[in-house]
Amino acid sequence: MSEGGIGSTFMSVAREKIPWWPEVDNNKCDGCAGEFDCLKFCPHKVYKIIDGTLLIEVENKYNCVVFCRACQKMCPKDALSFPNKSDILKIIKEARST
Amino acid sequence: MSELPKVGIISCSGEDCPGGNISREATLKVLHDLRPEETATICLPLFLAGGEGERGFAKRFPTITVDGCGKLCAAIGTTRFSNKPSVEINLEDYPDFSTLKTEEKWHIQESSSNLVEKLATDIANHVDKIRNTSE
Amino acid sequence: MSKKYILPCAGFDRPGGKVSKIAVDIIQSLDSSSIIGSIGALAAERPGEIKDLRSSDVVSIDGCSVKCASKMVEKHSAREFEAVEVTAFVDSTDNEDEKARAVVDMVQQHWATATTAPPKTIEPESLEYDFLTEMIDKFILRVKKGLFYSDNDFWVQQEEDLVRVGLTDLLQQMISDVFFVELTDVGHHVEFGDELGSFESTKIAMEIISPLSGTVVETNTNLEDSPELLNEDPYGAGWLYVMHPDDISELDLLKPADEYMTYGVEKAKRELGKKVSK
Amino acid sequence: MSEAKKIVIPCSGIGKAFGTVSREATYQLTETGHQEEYRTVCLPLLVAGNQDAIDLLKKSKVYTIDGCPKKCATLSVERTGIDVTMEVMIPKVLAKNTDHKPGTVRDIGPNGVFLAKDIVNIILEEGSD
Repeated sequence: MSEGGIGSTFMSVAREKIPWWPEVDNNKCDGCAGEFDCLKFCPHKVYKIIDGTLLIEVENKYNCVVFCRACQKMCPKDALSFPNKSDILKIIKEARST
Repeated sequence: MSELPKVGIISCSGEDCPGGNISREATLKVLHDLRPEETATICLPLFLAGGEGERGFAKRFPTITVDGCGKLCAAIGTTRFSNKPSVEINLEDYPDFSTLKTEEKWHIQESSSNLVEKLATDIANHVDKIRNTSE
Repeated sequence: MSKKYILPCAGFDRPGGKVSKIAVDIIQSLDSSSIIGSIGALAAERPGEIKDLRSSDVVSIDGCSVKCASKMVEKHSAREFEAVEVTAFVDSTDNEDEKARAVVDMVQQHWATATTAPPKTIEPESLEYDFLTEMIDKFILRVKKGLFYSDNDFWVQQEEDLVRVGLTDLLQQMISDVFFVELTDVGHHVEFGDELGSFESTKIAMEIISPLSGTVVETNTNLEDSPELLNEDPYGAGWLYVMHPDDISELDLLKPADEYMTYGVEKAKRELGKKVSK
Repeated sequence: MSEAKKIVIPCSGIGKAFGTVSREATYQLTETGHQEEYRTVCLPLLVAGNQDAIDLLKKSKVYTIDGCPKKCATLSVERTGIDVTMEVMIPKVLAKNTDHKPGTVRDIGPNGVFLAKDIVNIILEEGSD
């Protein structure tokens, strides 16, 4: 639930070193007809509306909670995707050992 | 973030009290709109039910109690379980309150919403005063 | 009468004084809201001390017949108070702890019968010593010692070959009241960071993020009917799963209690006490 | 004051939407059609130790509505030595109406009002015995 953000750490690794955040497929996203479910849902201000459109983009990618994919389930168009968790864990483990 | 102490606000919120709704509404206005960063929400019933956190907070931090009638439950309850409030407000001390019709007191209507505004402003001013003197 | 104030004998070098000391320690562990007075502070006439004394239901504990504690109370307060004398138990037992217990019983009996005394406020949690606690404003953050913690705010407890998994007190306080829990099935295998079911609270719907890789061997089915256990007892009855870990060395990726407390306090400062009103 | 023998006490917690829902349910019960039978007593009176309130509860059936497991309303009544006839725990009520998650403490919205109605029904059902 925490807003990590730039300067924070996750598992003792600088958040900026962990490439975990959602990717929006704008071919699928229709802004939930103006409802923007993901934007409303995420308490960490990860998303923003692309000005003048019904589309969503990721504004604060480092606010995204590593391993959290709750917004993905909210998306009626299945337009959100996340990296593979085990790849991320590998990156974290490597960063911890250096 | 300010290092000044947060001020706890404790509303009577009495369900069977003429001013319970006005005191609750004004308190919520201060907590959420007027001084969100400077205040802490304190639940009066939790004092009795064993809210260690609420009691501990009110022991260490300044508090303002807001009562809707002369029974002063918020002030008495806070003193009883925690500490003497820094400021005790009683809605009955407001001349505007006594001139309200019963129905306007019980449920917030246009006439009573002015009083909510006034009460909220007063609470917010007390918050500022307490924080300024505690520097 | 609002507060409980106990003034113990200060002669800690004497047997009666020692018993008073043990007794007040027990009393405070039973009820942390009770005030332990100081004869020294009263002698120095410290205003706060005198105010506490005068606004409380007072019990003095005298270690010997000189009755310093009682005399001190009499000097500074005009009101009635209860005096307990340790020497009164001198014949019943020689054991100091037993004497202290007897003193505690007397004090508690007084408070139970005092008609003006407030209701008892003992919480079972305050009797436990295996927690680290911090106060952030009005929030009391509790971290159980001996567990391992993920940055997603779940805990892992080693139980021989198996581990028990649950959510932390911090997460419980952040998400507020849980009303629905969906647990995954026994036999389900997950990697570190994978989803292990979900829950929904008045504030948010959330995945349970596994704090290690392994296979579920037991689920806490009580949560289906009583999701509130997650809020009431996150380190106890509100546990989520027992799992067979793939690789117990993954615990190295987690934080011990003290580190998690440091991390949790920072998080709590940002997250707790936010007022939700849209 | 009416001679109602059934008293509803909500927690009215000020930090959460459920507190306001408990309050709404109480007003629904005591102001719309059931006021002859049900009334409310300020929970804060019990916190303040008001003897009149305690005496009144002693003569009545007491229904409590709590918004969270801290059970302020129920515990506050029980600590005065009075038994609670029935306690309603709102998260439990929501668990069977999961689509009706209330709004916020200041505006519980239609879902909150719906939940309150369900709480009223639960109490009326018990109270009709």
